[in-house]
Amino acid sequence: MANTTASAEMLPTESSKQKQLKSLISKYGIYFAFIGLVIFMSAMHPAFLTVTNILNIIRQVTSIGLIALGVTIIIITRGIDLSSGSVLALVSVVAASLAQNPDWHAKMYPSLPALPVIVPILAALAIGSLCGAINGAFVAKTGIPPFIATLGMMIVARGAALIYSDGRPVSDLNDSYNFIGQGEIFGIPFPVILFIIMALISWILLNRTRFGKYAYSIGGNEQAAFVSGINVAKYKILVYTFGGFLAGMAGLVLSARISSGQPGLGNMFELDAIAAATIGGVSHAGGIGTIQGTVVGALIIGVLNNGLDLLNVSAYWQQIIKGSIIVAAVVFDMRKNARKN
Amino acid sequence: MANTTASAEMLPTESSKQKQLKSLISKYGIYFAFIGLVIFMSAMHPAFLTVTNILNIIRQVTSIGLIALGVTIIIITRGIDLSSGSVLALVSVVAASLAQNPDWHAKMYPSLPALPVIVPILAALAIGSLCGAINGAFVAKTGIPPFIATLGMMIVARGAALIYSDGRPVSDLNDSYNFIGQGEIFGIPFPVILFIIMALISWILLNRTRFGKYAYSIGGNEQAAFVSGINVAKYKILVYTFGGFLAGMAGLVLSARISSGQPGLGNMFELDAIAAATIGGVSHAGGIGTIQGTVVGALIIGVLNNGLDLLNVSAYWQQIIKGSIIVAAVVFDMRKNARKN
Amino acid sequence: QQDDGKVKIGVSIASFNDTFLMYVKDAMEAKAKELGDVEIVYTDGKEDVTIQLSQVENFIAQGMDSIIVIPASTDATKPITNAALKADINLVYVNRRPDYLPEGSYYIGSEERVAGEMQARYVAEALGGKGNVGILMGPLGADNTNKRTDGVKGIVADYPDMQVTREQSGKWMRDMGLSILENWIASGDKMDAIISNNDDMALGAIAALEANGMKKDVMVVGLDATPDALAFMEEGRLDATIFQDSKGQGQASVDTAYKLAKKETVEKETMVPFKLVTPENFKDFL
Amino acid sequence: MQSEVVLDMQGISKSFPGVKALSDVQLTLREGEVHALMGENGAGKSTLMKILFGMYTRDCGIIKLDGKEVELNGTLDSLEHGVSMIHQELSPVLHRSVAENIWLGREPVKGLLKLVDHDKMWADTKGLLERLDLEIDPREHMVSLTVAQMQMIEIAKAVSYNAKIIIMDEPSSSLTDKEVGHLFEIIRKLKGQGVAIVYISHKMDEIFEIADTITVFRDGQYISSVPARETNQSKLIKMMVGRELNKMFTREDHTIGEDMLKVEGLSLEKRFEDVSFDVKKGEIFGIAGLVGAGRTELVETLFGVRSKSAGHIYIKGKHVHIKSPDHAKKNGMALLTEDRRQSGLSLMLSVEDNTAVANMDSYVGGGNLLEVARLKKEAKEECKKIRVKTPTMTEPIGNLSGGNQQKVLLARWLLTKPDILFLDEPTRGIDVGAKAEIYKLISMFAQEGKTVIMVSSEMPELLGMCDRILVMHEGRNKGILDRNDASQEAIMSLALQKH
Ligand SMILES: Nc1ncnc2c1ncn2[C@@H]1O[C@H](COP(=O)(O)OP(=O)(O)OP(=O)(O)O)[C@@H](O)[C@H]1O
Ligand SMILES: Nc1ncnc2c1ncn2[C@@H]1O[C@H](COP(=O)(O)OP(=O)(O)OP(=O)(O)O)[C@@H](O)[C@H]1O
Ligand SMILES: [Mg+2]
Ligand SMILES: [Mg+2]
Repeated sequence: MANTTASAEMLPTESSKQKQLKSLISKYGIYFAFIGLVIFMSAMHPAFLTVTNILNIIRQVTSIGLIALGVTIIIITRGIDLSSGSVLALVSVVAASLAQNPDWHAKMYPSLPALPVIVPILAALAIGSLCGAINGAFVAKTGIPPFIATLGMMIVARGAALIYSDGRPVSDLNDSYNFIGQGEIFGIPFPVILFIIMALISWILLNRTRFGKYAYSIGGNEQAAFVSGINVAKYKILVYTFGGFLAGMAGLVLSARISSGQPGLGNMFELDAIAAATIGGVSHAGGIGTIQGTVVGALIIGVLNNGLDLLNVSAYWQQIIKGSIIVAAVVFDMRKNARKN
Repeated sequence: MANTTASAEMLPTESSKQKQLKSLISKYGIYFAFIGLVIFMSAMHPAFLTVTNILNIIRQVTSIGLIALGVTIIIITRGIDLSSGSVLALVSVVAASLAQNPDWHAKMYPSLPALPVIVPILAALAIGSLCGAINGAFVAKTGIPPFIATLGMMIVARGAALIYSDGRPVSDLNDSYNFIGQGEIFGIPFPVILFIIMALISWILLNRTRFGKYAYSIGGNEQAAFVSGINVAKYKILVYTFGGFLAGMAGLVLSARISSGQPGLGNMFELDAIAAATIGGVSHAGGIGTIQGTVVGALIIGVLNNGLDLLNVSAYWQQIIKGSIIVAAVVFDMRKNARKN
Repeated sequence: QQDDGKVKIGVSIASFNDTFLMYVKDAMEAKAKELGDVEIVYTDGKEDVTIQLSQVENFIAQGMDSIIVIPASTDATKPITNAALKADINLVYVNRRPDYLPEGSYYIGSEERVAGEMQARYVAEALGGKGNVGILMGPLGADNTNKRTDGVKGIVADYPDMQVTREQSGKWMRDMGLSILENWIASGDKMDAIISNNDDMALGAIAALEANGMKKDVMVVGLDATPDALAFMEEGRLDATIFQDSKGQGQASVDTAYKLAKKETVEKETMVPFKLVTPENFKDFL
Repeated sequence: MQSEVVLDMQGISKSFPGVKALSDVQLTLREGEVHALMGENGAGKSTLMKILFGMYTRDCGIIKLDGKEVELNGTLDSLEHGVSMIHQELSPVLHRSVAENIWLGREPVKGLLKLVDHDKMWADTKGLLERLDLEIDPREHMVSLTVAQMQMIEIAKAVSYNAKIIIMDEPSSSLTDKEVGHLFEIIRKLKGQGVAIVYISHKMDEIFEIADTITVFRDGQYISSVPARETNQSKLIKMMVGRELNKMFTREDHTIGEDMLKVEGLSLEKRFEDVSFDVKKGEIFGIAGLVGAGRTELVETLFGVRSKSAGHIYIKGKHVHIKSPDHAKKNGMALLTEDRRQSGLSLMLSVEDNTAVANMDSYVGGGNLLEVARLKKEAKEECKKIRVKTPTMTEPIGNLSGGNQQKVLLARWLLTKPDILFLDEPTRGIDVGAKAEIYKLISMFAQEGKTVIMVSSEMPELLGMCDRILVMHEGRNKGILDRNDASQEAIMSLALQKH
């Protein structure tokens, strides 16, 4: 049997140092693009590469980053989720209404006693997951395009957020709730810790569990996955549920960060999150994508937002620069596939 | 060979009238959904099915409809265009700046003489087409996902619109320009006529020209198109250029309709346009879709916006209802494919 | 007038995501209840004047007696105005004054620019006419963003030692105000005052300043006097805001539209002025 | 006298990352000859043809057409030089009509606006299909055709270019004998017109029937070219495999045990009706029939891919209700599907993941995490066992040659250690060496007391391997032949038997 592997090794490989470097760059294109961006920003502004600012960037990117983690897995299954920003908003108002200080004059439920912080947290995660599960059920059971199912949820969840809050912010939240968005542990902001933990969990889910292998397989070839004995519908629902769960967590973090639930929150976050995943190399044709890529994609967006603010680039020009750099980063990354033909 | 086809005929076929009706409904599901919606709205409000109101609906849906025509062809090639709303805005401010009345106090180019209306029209269509061509070039030549290429254009074109207009509306446009958006020919609003003409042209392009055949085959199986000697890159660029052209036209119509070019115009129009196409049966997996479907999809969105306003449904609830109906319409339409497996 | 004898009014509001406008809507609802024989339809313009034009067309198709519009853009109201006038329906603009206001159309509200000027004047006086100002703007290209920002810049230009060093759009959102301020603070640039186009972004700015222990060095001025903002002021965290009389505007608009429908005569323009709210007088606005 | 040389390729090399697919190979083609290109899976046959068709650019070497050196950048170049190709792994544009697929890229146009002339297109297609004796409606969408019909359309398309050279990369792999005969008629006609044909196939009998010259590649290298008359099967195999292959069909003695699978009156609406049979432990059970006989649907229904409309299934005497492949798997079944592209491979995923996907349940360890190391090890071992040729286990499976892809799919199912293994056209596109290995594996599998049910259109394979053969015709069971009674004639007479 030895000859099988031998045959592979036997084949002449081009192993000059240069080739190796080239293939390294092309394989990790987006990481190099990210490092290039960081070097550029540091050169342009001394405050960029300080601990405070780095924590700023990660903290600011947490909500989009959390959403992007879920969306990565969803896109890997060949889906899409447009509803995350709206789900975030819905979660933020509901959770906030359960975490208001009792003496606040505009309290949503005046008679509600002060609840332990676990109540709004569980409510948030449950609502997020439920919205995700509904997305998943529609996609899996009716076969409608994920674009439409989640577009529907995007509109409906935003409407629900507005109705629930009557279009008003739900403010003055208690301190233990605020900790989720503003607290620190050993000097590291709690949202940052949360994001790192969730990124790790997502990585493990995707690479070390059946769930992840099935996600890849469904995205790679759904028919084949089905014939291989995968309960495609079940796993699709789970994937969207996880996406909703993360959107819910993002809603929690963001509302705690500003100490207020708002029905207009998270507008267009889904686009930024999808962009982060796509920059990170997730393929919309399904079956391809990594968590580490998405994290870098989110950081690129975060660095751009932060760096352009630091450099005091005019708001109008920021858009042009941001749009161009996102495209440029992906073009740079793409060259790894350019050799294909 | 005879037995191959014969074998299918041999098997008992269920050809009762009922079955035929069923297959008719499932084949034209979305058209029935549309008719159902119209009947429902007419029953609910007497003003719905009046000539004025029907013209209202079509006029209101023109911009999204025009964009949706282009996006249909783009999605058929397995692409996407997120930039249309922003391109519309850019076009609107540039065209408007060339069509301002000379005596307007906030004239953008005070020394510019009154130009013939053809100048802003050509400028609009040229800029729209150029943006589309750039999208297409990035997609075709660098191989980056259309999502990213057009997301970049979405951000950049919006920025360019803001910079060009300094964030201000460009107003008080001359009457011949306004005619594009407000004029009537034999009592039919000019935008409606324009939309019908463009829909016809798009239909011919898609069904009666090589351009259309190639669009379908590139989306259906790009490899097959390539090996059949089709210049895939060229046709992709053309497809996106046509999409940009239509977005430019939408910018023209919309700015003429409100007699003002505005950098914030067309926000999220791309989503509505993509939704219209998707409702109309365009498949994001490429290769499938029709212009007539998209027109009906756009009308469904128009009827919803108009009808829910007519029925005095609260704005918040409108969102919930609209989102649900969009999903329901597509679920209903989907059943035609349910038999597949 | 409809068969049931009620006055039918269609209202198109620039955005349901704008907290202030929601209070205007509240006041409209209250007034309608008070009048009794009024039926009002509210629609959300989603910050898009073309959507509002569609809504007005729909109102005309429905045979409304009067139409109230809070326009998303004051520059593009001509088709709306013309459509309503052509259909012989009473038209009342609220809160944002269009330039085109011909016979038969009415206005209730104030001048946006003035609010920005009040903010800047207050800051200039408090800082002794010198210092660096950062402006948090609403969505780029939006009408009230432009007018309020213009107002601020106009006043700052009057003081040679004062300058606008930074400006950025926070799209009305509190979380964006917070992030922008974090970045500005990280840059290390000296900043003396933040003037925000609305309250929510100002409250976000305050959170960032407090987290960095800089609140005492930088004054923050908002606009709208929302309950949240007033609460911040009560706690001594917000320096000033501008009160726009949502109640006054809302009530006056329905009142005017109602009277027009009843063929009574009304003022062509009713000004409801802005008021500066500071820790000294905020209790009047709670 | 030998006819003119129309194509001369010399010193062609081509590398892919990690793989040297071709090194210094040559191919000479003469007018009016059928030139068979032979070699094991991954030998580089398709790669050379893709170079000739302008799909790949060669690393070095020269290509002469009609004596003139040419550069072929893109398929359009090749088409214009009179080369057309039937692709091995290329599906058509499914949701377009037959005519549109055939004329893709050269639709007839008319008028000033250059609108597509549909009438001419339909008529031309009709003419073309009639000339080739194909009874297919030009307006039919490709999706609604059977695999075999699609393949005949691909052939028709390649012919319609009126090319001087037609490359046929495994054109017969999804055809049954009847269509193959038909294809050969077409080839002979073309030959008469002076067209040169490169014919790639793993089916020996076809090669000796149709080829004039045979060129053999091994591991990306040119071995030799010989006139077909001057060689024979075993010499050829030796050239391809590099060693003697003593026997094709291995049938270790296996003892037939008690009942494994019993099927009673199974039906699927519109596809097949009232099929009954039973299979014992240790048995290799064949299913024969013409294209469209419903064999694929039968095994798919047994495996839960489709839901039966009537009938009962018993496994080891126990009545089972199989609702999905998931279910079937849990009942110890496995199914190697007929169309590996559509229902087998995830092209962008690695060889490893493609191998392990059906067996994930068994790698779930503590904390619900996968035992990744064991997964990698077992997947690798299984691939080794059936000699999958791949640079690494993490290579995207789309980069493997067709035969190797098929082997990975077999590995996928063997890894699940099933009791009942359904094989639908298991050796389609597999080279002789590998075929023999697969037969050996099947035989060993049966020897362990497991059951194999094999659908095949290759008669020798059924006759060589199976204990019993069920013959289907138009969705009905026409009889079960015992090994001793089975012969090509016996099967055909049942398969063609009218009611
Ligand atoms: N696009 C590609 N990228 C990387 N490797 C490739 C690619 N195409 C082919 N190869 C490799 O090149 C070698 C030759 O493949 P090729 O498809 O030419 O074999 P073949 O002789 O046609 O085999 P088969 O009989 O199985 O079709 C194989 O090792 C294959 O894995
Ligand atoms: N998706 C489908 N839609 C409609 N008819 C189908 C479909 N799949 C198969 N058929 C029909 O079912 C019958 C049997 O199918 P199929 O050709 O797969 O049988 P088979 O015996 O497995 O033949 P093959 O040798 O091609 O595998 C044929 O008449 C075919 O046309
Ligand atoms: Mg091959
Ligand atoms: Mg079959």
